[in-house]
Amino acid sequence: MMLAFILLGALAIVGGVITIAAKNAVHASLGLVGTLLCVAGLFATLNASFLAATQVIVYAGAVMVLFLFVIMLLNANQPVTERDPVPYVRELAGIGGTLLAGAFVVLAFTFKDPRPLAEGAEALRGGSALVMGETLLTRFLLPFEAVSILLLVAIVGAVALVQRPAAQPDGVPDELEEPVGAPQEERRQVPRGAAPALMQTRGAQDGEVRA
Amino acid sequence: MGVLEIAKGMGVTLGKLFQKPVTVSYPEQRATLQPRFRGRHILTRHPGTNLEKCIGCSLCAAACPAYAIYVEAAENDPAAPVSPGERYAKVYEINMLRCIFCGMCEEACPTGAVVLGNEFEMADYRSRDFVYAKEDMLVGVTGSIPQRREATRLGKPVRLGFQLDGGQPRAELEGVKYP
Amino acid sequence: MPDWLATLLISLLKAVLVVLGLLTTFAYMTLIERRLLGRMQLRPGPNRVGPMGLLQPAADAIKSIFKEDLTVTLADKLVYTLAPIVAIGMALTAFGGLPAGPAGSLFGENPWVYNLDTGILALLALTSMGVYGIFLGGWASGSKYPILGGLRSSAQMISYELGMGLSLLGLLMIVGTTSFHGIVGWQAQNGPMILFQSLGFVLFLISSFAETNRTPFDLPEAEQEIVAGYLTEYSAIKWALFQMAEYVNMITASAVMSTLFFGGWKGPQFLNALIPGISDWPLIWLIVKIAFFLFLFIWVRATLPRLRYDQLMRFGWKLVLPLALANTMLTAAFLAFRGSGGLWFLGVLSLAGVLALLVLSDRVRTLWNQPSIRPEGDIVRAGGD
Amino acid sequence: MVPTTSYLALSGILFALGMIGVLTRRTAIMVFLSVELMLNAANLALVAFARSWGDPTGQTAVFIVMTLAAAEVAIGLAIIVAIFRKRETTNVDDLAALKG
Repeated sequence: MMLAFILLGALAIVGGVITIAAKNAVHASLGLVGTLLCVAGLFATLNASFLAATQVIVYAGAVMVLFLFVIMLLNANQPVTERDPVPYVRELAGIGGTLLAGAFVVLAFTFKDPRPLAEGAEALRGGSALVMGETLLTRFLLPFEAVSILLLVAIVGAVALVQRPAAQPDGVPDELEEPVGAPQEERRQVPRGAAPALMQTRGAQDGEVRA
Repeated sequence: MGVLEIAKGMGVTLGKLFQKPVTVSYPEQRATLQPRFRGRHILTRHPGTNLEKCIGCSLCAAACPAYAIYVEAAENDPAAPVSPGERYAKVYEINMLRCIFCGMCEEACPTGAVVLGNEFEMADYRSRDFVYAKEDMLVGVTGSIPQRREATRLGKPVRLGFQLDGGQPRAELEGVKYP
Repeated sequence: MPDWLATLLISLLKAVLVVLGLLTTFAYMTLIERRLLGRMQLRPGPNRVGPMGLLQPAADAIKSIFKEDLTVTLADKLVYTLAPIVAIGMALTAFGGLPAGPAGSLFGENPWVYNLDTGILALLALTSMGVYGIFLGGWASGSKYPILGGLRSSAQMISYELGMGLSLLGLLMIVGTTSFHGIVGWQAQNGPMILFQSLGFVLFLISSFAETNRTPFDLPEAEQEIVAGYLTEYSAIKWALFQMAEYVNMITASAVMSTLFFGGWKGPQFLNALIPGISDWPLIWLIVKIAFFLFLFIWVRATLPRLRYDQLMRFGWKLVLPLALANTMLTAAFLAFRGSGGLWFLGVLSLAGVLALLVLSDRVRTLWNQPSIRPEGDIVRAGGD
Repeated sequence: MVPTTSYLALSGILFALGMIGVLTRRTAIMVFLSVELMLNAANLALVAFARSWGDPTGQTAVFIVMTLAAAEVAIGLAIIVAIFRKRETTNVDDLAALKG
């Protein structure tokens, strides 16, 4: 048990570091996938087998695939290289993060289990779908329904957001109309975050990674 | 019903599973060639006199879109003529690697001397072995260069890997017999 | 030898045996598939290597191992190597949880590698991880056609995973457990699940064709459109690993269908009258059922043409997903209001649903056959569906 | 049995990592990824508490968080795609049009 925790925990942290440090967005996403899988494993060690499976199916299997899909679709996998407008943001974030982590660890060690762990684990009955369902449909019925409505709204919203604009009634093509808040000059600049063409800049970016 | 059509299609494929295949295991069994098939050229002879029909006019070489034919003509010896005309083909070569088997030579030939036959098994190792000379193409020569070489090595008659649909070669292939 | 070590060793041995079995099946599946396809197309099929072509898989294996392993210059080396390993690893792991016989029936050991209470959920989780192999392989190849294949496959997998999971919900509600043993045990008592969940089975069958990238849903490797999709830049052993993953996924899908809907490792009970205990023999019944579904996969491949990509998406979202939801609702409503009635009425309802679908298939087809009408002058932009 | 405190400490470290990511990453997608990391850290803590108290409430909360995350990702990525179509960038520094 302890061995599994140390292994999974270390891998999770490594994955997290890759997520925030990798230059290539796809590598970062893969790091996060690793972290998610390790967290799923940790769930399994915490008597939450249903959650472990759901974590893999929903997070690693669907959410992260969606992320990667968008990254590949927009070809947004190369990092922004120009100077950051906020000075010393990396250093400040690093210090802040370390302080936060330290604070959390100190806080964590002040926690005392209210009852013996074995007893608590016993009460969870393995965290199977049955246990989850009982709680979800009795004490948490209202949040459950709210979440279902939220999901519906999310689906409708996502469809509405990415729908292509309908033809303009005056016959002016969309291309000629000025986008709100984006002057023409700015649009003509070389895009900074991502390349417009699907595969245009792969070569340059790969060279960067190797160098 | 859309699904009915799918079911019908599935039924067809399942039925074909239990049918005899229409193709054959070629080198062991003989492939059946259709009458329209065009393979290696054959230089025919006049049936009565046994003289070569080719008179060395080079019209086939001129008509050849792939420049695969080379003809060198010579005067006939009146005492022992090779062909009935004044001249005959002293050298008649076709490079089978260039030939596209289009049949233009057959159409251009004024005497019907060069005809596309049915043999197709000409695969060989060296490119120079693909240049077929007169003695490789005259009526009566069975098999391609590699096939005849193999037959001599084994001491067996040449075995052709095909049979004709209907059994008989076309009429213009005078005197050609496939075993 | 301590007890836990013996258990571990036996589990390892079983895992190795399962892997060997799966890989052998894969090797001969390629031969059987080519032979059957050949016969269905009225030709004999591969018969050169060995008697009746039986050594063809060995020849293929030797060739793919000793071929030069090319790596494209633009490829992302690490991910490019990792992708086929992920694909085959997930495919092989998924199979181990399926029981092939009653406990202790295989020389005193259990005929499964691992047994989880979350059985079917864990299997869905593992297969959903299998997408990464194809997807990352497509991206890491660093050229156009693979990335198109990768994008296609990820969109397709996500779309059909939904229908696949939802089509199982009715079954899980009836049985009340997610472990394979529970499901097989329930079916041994009440009859195979296909009797009560025929609609769910039809949807699951369709989704598993899509999930395993088989015709008519093999869009990620549609050679007429995108060369070979995600496989374009792969060669030698990596290519073979991807092929292996596809076939192992097929075998797993067949095994899951047999286990969930056709009684799993249990044979038909009436045969017990002939030979006592025959329906409890391990391995045999599962293998027979898997073989049937594998034949179905090949048969469909020989018959049906490929869908167009927009048709595929519409089919998944407008037909499979709503029907799976409807099946869930139907089962839930039935279970809630049935009182003391038997389950057979649910079976009749489900069958009626399937029949209605068949009869109305021409109407239903228009849902996904025709592209939705867009206003004129609409601009096609980068980043489509 | 691994003590709850270890899980909590791990969760804190992951959360801090996610926070560093949110602060330093400069494309919208990567910020999103880091937020996912933070959500997962919180989930881990919740599941650890659930075991500690022997109460499935914590696990149920995690389930709801997962659903929320899925909805959030669907909407967030749709927004990113929509923005990319208009502006051809996902760099958050450039997307300051709504700044006061």
